[in-house]
Amino acid sequence: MSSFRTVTMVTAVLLVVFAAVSGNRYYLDIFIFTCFYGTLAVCWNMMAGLTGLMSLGHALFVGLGAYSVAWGVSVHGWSPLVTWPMGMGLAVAAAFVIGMLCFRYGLRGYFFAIATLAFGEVAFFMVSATETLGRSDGMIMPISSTDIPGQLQFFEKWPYALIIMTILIGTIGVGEALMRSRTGYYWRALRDNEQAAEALGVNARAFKLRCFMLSAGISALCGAFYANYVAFVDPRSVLGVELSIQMLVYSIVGGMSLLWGPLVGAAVLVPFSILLRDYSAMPGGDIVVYAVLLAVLALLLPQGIAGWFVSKWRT
Amino acid sequence: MTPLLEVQGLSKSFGGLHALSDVSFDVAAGEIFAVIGPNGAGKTTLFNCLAGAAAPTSGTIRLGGERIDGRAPHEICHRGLARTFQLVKPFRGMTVLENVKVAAFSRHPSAKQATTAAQAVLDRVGMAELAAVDAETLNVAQLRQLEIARALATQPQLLLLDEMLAGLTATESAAMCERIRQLPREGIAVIVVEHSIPVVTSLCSRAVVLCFGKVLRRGATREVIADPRVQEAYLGNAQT
Amino acid sequence: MLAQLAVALAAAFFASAHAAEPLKIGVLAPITGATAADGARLVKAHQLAVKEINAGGGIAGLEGAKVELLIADTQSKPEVGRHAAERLIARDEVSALLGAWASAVTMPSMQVAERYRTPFIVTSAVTDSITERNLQFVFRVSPKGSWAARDVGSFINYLRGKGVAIDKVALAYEDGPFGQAVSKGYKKGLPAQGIHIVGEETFRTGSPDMSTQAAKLKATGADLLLIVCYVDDEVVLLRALAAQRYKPRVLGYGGGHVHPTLLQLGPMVEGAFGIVEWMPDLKKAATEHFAEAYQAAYGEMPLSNAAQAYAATWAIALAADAGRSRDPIKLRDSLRALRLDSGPASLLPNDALAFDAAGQNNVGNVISQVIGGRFVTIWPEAVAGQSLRLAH
Amino acid sequence: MSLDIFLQAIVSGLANAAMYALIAVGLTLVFGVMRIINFAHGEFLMIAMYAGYFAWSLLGIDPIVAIVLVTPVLMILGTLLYSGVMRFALRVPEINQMAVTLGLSMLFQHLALVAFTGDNMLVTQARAVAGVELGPVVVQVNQLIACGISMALLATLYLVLQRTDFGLIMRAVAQSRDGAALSGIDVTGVYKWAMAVGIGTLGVAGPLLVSILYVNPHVGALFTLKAFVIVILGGLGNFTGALLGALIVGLAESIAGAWFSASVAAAVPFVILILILLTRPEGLMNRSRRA
Repeated sequence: MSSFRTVTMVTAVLLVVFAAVSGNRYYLDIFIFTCFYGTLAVCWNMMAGLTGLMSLGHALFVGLGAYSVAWGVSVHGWSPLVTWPMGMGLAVAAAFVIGMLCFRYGLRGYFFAIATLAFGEVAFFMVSATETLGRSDGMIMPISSTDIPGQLQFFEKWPYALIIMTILIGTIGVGEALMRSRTGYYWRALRDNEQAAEALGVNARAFKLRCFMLSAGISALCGAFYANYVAFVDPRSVLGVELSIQMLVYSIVGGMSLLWGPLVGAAVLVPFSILLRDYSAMPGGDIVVYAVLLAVLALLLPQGIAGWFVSKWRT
Repeated sequence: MTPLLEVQGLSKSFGGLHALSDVSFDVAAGEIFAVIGPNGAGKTTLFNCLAGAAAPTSGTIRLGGERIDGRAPHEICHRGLARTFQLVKPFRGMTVLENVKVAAFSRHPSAKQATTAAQAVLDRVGMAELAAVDAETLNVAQLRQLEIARALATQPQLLLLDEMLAGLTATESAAMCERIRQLPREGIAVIVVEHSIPVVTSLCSRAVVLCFGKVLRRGATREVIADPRVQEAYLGNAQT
Repeated sequence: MLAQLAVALAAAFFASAHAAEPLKIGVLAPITGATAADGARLVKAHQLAVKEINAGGGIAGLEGAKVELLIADTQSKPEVGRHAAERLIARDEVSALLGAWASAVTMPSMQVAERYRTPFIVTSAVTDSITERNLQFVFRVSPKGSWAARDVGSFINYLRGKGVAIDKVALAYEDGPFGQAVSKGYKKGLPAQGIHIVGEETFRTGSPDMSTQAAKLKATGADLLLIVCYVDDEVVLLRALAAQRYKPRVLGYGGGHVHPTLLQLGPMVEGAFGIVEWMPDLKKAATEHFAEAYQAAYGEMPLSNAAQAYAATWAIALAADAGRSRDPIKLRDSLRALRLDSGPASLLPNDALAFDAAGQNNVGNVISQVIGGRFVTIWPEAVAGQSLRLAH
Repeated sequence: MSLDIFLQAIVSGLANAAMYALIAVGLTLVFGVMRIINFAHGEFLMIAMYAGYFAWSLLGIDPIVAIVLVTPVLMILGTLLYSGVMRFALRVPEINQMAVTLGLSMLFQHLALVAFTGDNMLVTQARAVAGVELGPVVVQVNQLIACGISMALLATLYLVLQRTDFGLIMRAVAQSRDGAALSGIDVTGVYKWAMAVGIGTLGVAGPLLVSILYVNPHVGALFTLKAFVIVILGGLGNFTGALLGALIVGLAESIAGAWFSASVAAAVPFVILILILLTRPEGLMNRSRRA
C-alpha cells in the first residue's frame, strides 16, 4: 500500500464513522476517545514497534501537553495557540534530554522501558507536590456557557472530533511518509539489529532520538487536546503509568509491526470496553472480558489483529 | 603513496583480558588482504575496532590518511569502510531490495535514488531476480550475497569480510571467491577473515597472522603460510 | 448504531407522550475498582431515598412521577467516571447527576455536567475548588475540606474549656488529593484560631511502614494528632504510633475515621476522635429516621457518605417538585432556591440543606468518639448522642 | 532531623527492604529462568495475604504458622500458572508476555473484589501494636518477625541456588535454555519448579505482610511496580541483585520520607534508579553484555 493510500483509507473510514455517529453526543464521545487513544498508541508504537524502543513513561509527554494547556489557561488565560506549541516544545525538549541520557549510556529493552517509567513517575510525584499545578487535586479549567472557539470551548462535540481526527490523520500521514523515507528504513533496521544498521551508516543515536522526539511531540499534542476537551487535568489521568500501559495494550492487540496497527487495537478495545460497561448488567463484567480478551489475544495473535489481517490478505 | 588503511600499535583489552596487543599492518588500495589465525586470536575484535563497533584501548587506525579509531561505526561507514558480519541476519519484515536500500540511504538520502542505487547493486551481485523476496526466506548462500550487496551499497573503498565462506558448498564457495576477486577491479580493497588456507592463498596477496591477540607474522601470503610458527599455531589449534 | 438511535428516539417520543414519565437521576459511584466498598454503601443510600420517594407517591409537582435511578460504575477511575457522565446526560437524558465519591473522579465528571447544563450534586468530594470555580450547575452537599479547620478549632477550644490541655497539635496526612485538600485548610485555619501546629508528617497511600513518621510525630510531643487519610493508612499509622508507645489524642478526618475497619483495632482506637460530616446517632429527626430505615433495609449502620448521598437524592426530588419541572436548567434554578430545614433531606448537621450562590451547602462537621467500641457523636453538644469521655 | 530519627529511618528501611526482597526474588527468579516478567506477581501476593488472613480469622491460625499452609498452596498455584498460561506465553514475544500477565493481574484483582468485597481486612493480634526498643529506635514486633523470617528464607534460597544440584540446574537453564536442553535437562520441569518457587516465596511473604498491613483486592498492585523497579535495579534475573535493589529502594524510601514531603520522597527511588541505570545500563549486578 502506498502511503497515500493508507492515509486515504484511514481518512475515509474515520469520516464514515464520524458521519454515522455525529448525531449522537454519546457515540461521538466514544469516537473522540477512540481517536485520542488511537493516536497515542500509534505514536507510542512508532517507538516500540517500529524502532524497538519500548517506553513506559509516555504519560510524561501527554502530561506535559495537558498541563501546559491547563496551567496556561487557568493561570494566565493563554490561548491554545500559545499553550499547544508550548506543551509540544516542552515534550520534545524532555524527550531530547531523556533520550540523550538513555542512548548515550546504552539503555535498551526492559532497562530503557524502566528508565522512561522512572522519569514518568518522577514527573508524576513532582506535579503531585507542586502548588501552582494544583498538586494531586489537579486543575479545573474554566468553562463558559457560550462557545469560545479561541479557547477551544464548544458546546457540541463535533469540533473536538474534527480536531482529534485531524491530529490522528496527520500522525498517520507523517508516519507513513517517514516509513517510506530513509528515516523509516533506518528505524526498522535499528529495531532489528542495531549493530548491523550502524555498520551500514545509520547514526543510531540520532535516529532513535528523532523517533523519541517525534513521538513525544505527538503525545503532547494529544495531551493538549485532552485538557481542552475534558477541561480538567490531574496527575493520575495524564501522568500515571496506567496511561502508558494503555498505549502498550492497544499496540499489542492491534499489531506492532504496522504503523496503523495500534489504531486498530484502540478502535477495537476502546469502544468495546465502553459499550460492554454501558450495556452489561453485571458491574465489572467488562473488566473480566477485557482482561481475558487481552491475555488470549496476546497469546493467540502475537502479530496483532492488523498483522493477522494483513498476513491473511497477502496469502 | 600512503596505504589505504594503516593500523599502528592497535590494542584492545576487556578488563584484564588483552584481546589485541600492539597490532600493526597496512592495506593498499585495490588489494585483497587476509587476516588469519586460530579461533579466539582476536580477528573479530580487530574487525570491530576497524569498523568502530569497539573503541581501541590504544593505537591508531587511519583510513586514507585520516584517523578513524574511536569514531562511531556510522561515521566510519561514511568514510568508506564497510563490513559484513559472521552471523548474517537480514532486517526482518523487509524484502531483499529494502535490505539493500537501508545501506544505499547512506549515500542517497532520497528514497527514489536509494531504490535505484540498491537495484544497481543487486544487478551487480546477480540478485536482481530476488529483489522482491522476503529476506527471511533466503538460504545461507543468498544471505551471504545479500550481506555483500548491503555492504557494497554503502559504496566502500575498503570492505571487511568476516568468514564469508563458512557453511557454503564447494560451488557456492567458488562463486563467492569469484565475486570477491572482482572487487578490486571495482576499486574496492578487501580484508578477509578466513579459515581455509587454500582460499586465502588463492585470493590474497598479503596476509597478517594473529595469535592470542598478537601479530605472529605479516607479509606475502605464501611466505606467511610457510612460516613454521604459523603452521604450529594452526596445527595446535586443529588438534584441540 | 443507527438502529439504536432510532429506538432511542422512538422511546423518547413515546415517553414524552406519557404523562408520569419518571424523573431520571444519574448516579456515579465506584462499584468496582479501588474504592468499591464505599461505592456499594453509597448506592444503597441512593436507592433507599428513591424507594421512599416513590413509595410516598412519587413527585407531586410532576404529576406523581416516580424517580428512576441510573447507576453508573466509575471503577474508581477519572476517565471512566467522566464517560459515564457523558452517557447519562447524552444517552439517558438524566435530569441531574449525583456523585462521584473521590474528588479525582468528581471533577472531570462535573465538568461534563457543566458543559451540558445539567445539575450535578457532589455528594462527598471535599476538594475546596469544586465550588470555587464559578460553575453554574455544580452543587455540593458535603462541606469543603478546609472547613474542617473551623470545626476542629472550635472543638479544641471546647476541649480546652473542659480543662483538657491541648498545647501542641501535629498533623499527619496522606499526600494525595484528599489529604492535601484538608490539611491545607488545617494549616491555614488553625493558627488563625490560636492553635499552634508543631509538626507535619506526610505519607503516600499504601505505605507499608510508618515507623519513621511515627517517631517524628512522637518527637514533636504533640498532645493532639490530626490525621487525614483513608482507613487503610490510618491502621498502619496507628499501629506504628502504638509501637512507639506514643499515645496522643487522635482526631481523624472524614468517613474513613468512622469506618468499621477501624473498630477492628479494638482498644487501640478507644477514645479516638473523628471529625465527620454526619453520624447515625445525631439528634435530628431526619437522622433517626434514615439510620433506622437504612439499618432495616440493609442490616448495617450507614456511614456519613451514605447520609450525604441520601440527602442529595432527596434534594433533587424536592427541587423537581418545587419547580414542577424535570428540565435540567429549571431544576438548577429550583436547587438554588431550595431550603430544606425539615424532612428527610435535613439530616445533615446544619439548620437547613441549602446551596449558596457558589452551589455550596453551608454545613459543618460533627465530632465523633470511639466509646465502648462504638462510634458516637460527642460534639456539638446540641446534636450529640453522648457526652465526651475524657478517661485517658 | 535528629540522629535518632535518622537511625529510625534506617532501621525501618531495612525492615521494609527485607520484605521487598522477599517479594522481588520470586519475580527475578522467574525472569532469570523463563525470561518472563510477571506483572501479576503482586496479585499472587494478594492471594497469599488473603490466605493468611482467612487462616487466622476462620481457623484461628497465627499468620506465622499459616506460612506452612499457604506456601504449598502458592507453589501449586505457581505450577498451575505455568501449565495454564506461561507455557503458552513462552512462544510469543516479550511484550506480548507482558500483556498476558497484565490481563491476569486485572482479572485476579476483579475476582478478589467480587469474592471478598473491597473492604480492608485486618489481622488484629496483641503483638501487632507492640514495639521493641533498640536504643532510640523502635521496631514493631511483627516487622521484626517478618524481617527475620524473610532473611532466613532468602539465605536458604541462596544456598539452594548456589550449593545444590537443583540450583545448578536452575542456573544452567537461566544461562542457556538450549544448552541445558542439549545436556539432557528437563527444561519444562525446571520452568515448572521455577514458577513454583518464584510464586511460593509469596506464600511466605503474604501471611507476614498481612499481619503488618491489611489486605484488600488492590494491595498487590502496590508492590508489583516496586518489585519490578527492584529487580531492574539489581539486574534482571540476578538473585543477589534483587537483594541489593530491595535494600536500596527500602532505605531510599524511608530516609527520603524522613526528610521530604511524601510526594517528593516517593520520587527519590526513581531518581536513584535513573542514576544507577545511567552508570550500569543493565542493572547493578549484571555486567553489560556489550563490548
